[in-house]
Amino acid sequence: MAAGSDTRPVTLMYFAWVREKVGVAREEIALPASVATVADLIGWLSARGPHYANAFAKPDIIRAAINQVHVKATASLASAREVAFFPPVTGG
Amino acid sequence: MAAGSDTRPVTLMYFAWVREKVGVAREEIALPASVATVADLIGWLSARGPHYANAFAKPDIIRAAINQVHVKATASLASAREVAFFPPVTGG
Amino acid sequence: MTVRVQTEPFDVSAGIAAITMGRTDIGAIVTFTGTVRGEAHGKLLASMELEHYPGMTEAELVRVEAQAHTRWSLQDTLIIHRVGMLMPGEGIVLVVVASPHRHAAFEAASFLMDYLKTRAPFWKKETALDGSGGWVDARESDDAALARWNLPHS
Amino acid sequence: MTVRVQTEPFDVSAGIAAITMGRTDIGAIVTFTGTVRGEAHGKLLASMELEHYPGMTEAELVRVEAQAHTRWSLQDTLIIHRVGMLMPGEGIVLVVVASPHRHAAFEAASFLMDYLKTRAPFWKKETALDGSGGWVDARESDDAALARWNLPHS
Repeated sequence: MAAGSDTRPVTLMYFAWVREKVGVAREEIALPASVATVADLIGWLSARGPHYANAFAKPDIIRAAINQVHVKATASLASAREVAFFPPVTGG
Repeated sequence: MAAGSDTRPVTLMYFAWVREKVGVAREEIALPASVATVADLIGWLSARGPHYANAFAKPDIIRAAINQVHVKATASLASAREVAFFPPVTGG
Repeated sequence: MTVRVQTEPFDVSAGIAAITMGRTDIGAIVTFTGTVRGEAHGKLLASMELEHYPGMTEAELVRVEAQAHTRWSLQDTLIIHRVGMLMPGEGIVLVVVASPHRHAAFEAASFLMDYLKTRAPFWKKETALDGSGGWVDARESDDAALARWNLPHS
Repeated sequence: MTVRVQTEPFDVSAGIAAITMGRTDIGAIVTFTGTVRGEAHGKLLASMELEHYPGMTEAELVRVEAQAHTRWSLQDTLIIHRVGMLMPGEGIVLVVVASPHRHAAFEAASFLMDYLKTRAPFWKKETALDGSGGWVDARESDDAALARWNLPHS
């Protein structure tokens, strides 16, 4: 991120019912510098429209990964190239 | 066991190194009425000759079964048709 | 250490052979196979679909395996997890652990499954014979199962 | 519940199929395979011979299985134990447990092995490549392993 840039490109991915509610599996966004954490990003997305607001209506049950590693809602997006949102996993 | 009989037939079986030391895998004996328990039988057999004495030299490590069920040295031979002697098991 | 994410069925003996063939130093092999149950919540299941997060799935499974190898003396491990459409009775996941000793093999296989169930990004969607269905909810018992291994927080 | 004592090798997938084929109510299958290690006490093993007590062996394995079914919710179990001459790398014993739930399957399989190792009348005799050898000593650790299940005295 060059100093002074207001946004930077980030890939968002959605899985399972989060994907179904958002309506897309993947999208590229221009992340504003003001969106610093995963929780911030959930808030920012929820303000984008009813599909997002619905998908993130219960943020406590949403799990997130940054660059394919599990993170908490307080995690910083500073190094994020890919952010994923999904329900608790149910494999195995 | 009819009352008054002094002996009754019992099958003895030996396994693993007990079998090798005794020298036979199986034998039929006439069990004297005075031999009441597994420990008694070990003592009685040990007196029959050096092979037996050698096989039962350390009675603590000999295991026994009566009628194919594990028993302790104090077990009564009253219902015994088949008595087996062997080292601790090592299967699996 | 081997990890596979595949749509094809797996064979347990082939999985064992993959990590033990030609070796004579192994004493104990434990396998776990998770299968699709034909009934869920009182309804007969038509099928189950498994979604996953390509890339992260493999990375998490590799981390899961590495954790097990850190904690127990293991000679090799194999994890196969299926994705896509599965029918009742079919295998979902296979874990194979080879160790010199049986208790290590049992514990590591159990740990791998507990860890995998709460960390690996797979999601199950059920479809009942009556057409109803939906995403399977995560079970709190799975989190509790993982907690007993006292893992460091990630 | 199935128990087999045989000289022939076994196949794990066939063992699983024997108790799960055609069923869709099973959720978890755990198998344990014990194999002949190629080295014992620092010597290379040529072969291992397994002696057993025909009749009592089967009876003990049936008792072992019955104990497991009393303690856990199991759909079926299979125990195969080989006897006779075995080579390094070959399977000695196979335990298969099918259950609705994974923890029951893991625990029952581990229990079956602990119980079998201290109760079933099998004896191993090793022959090393240098011609030396002898009967394998029982391990106190096996008795300790059984003790953790708090079995009633027999």
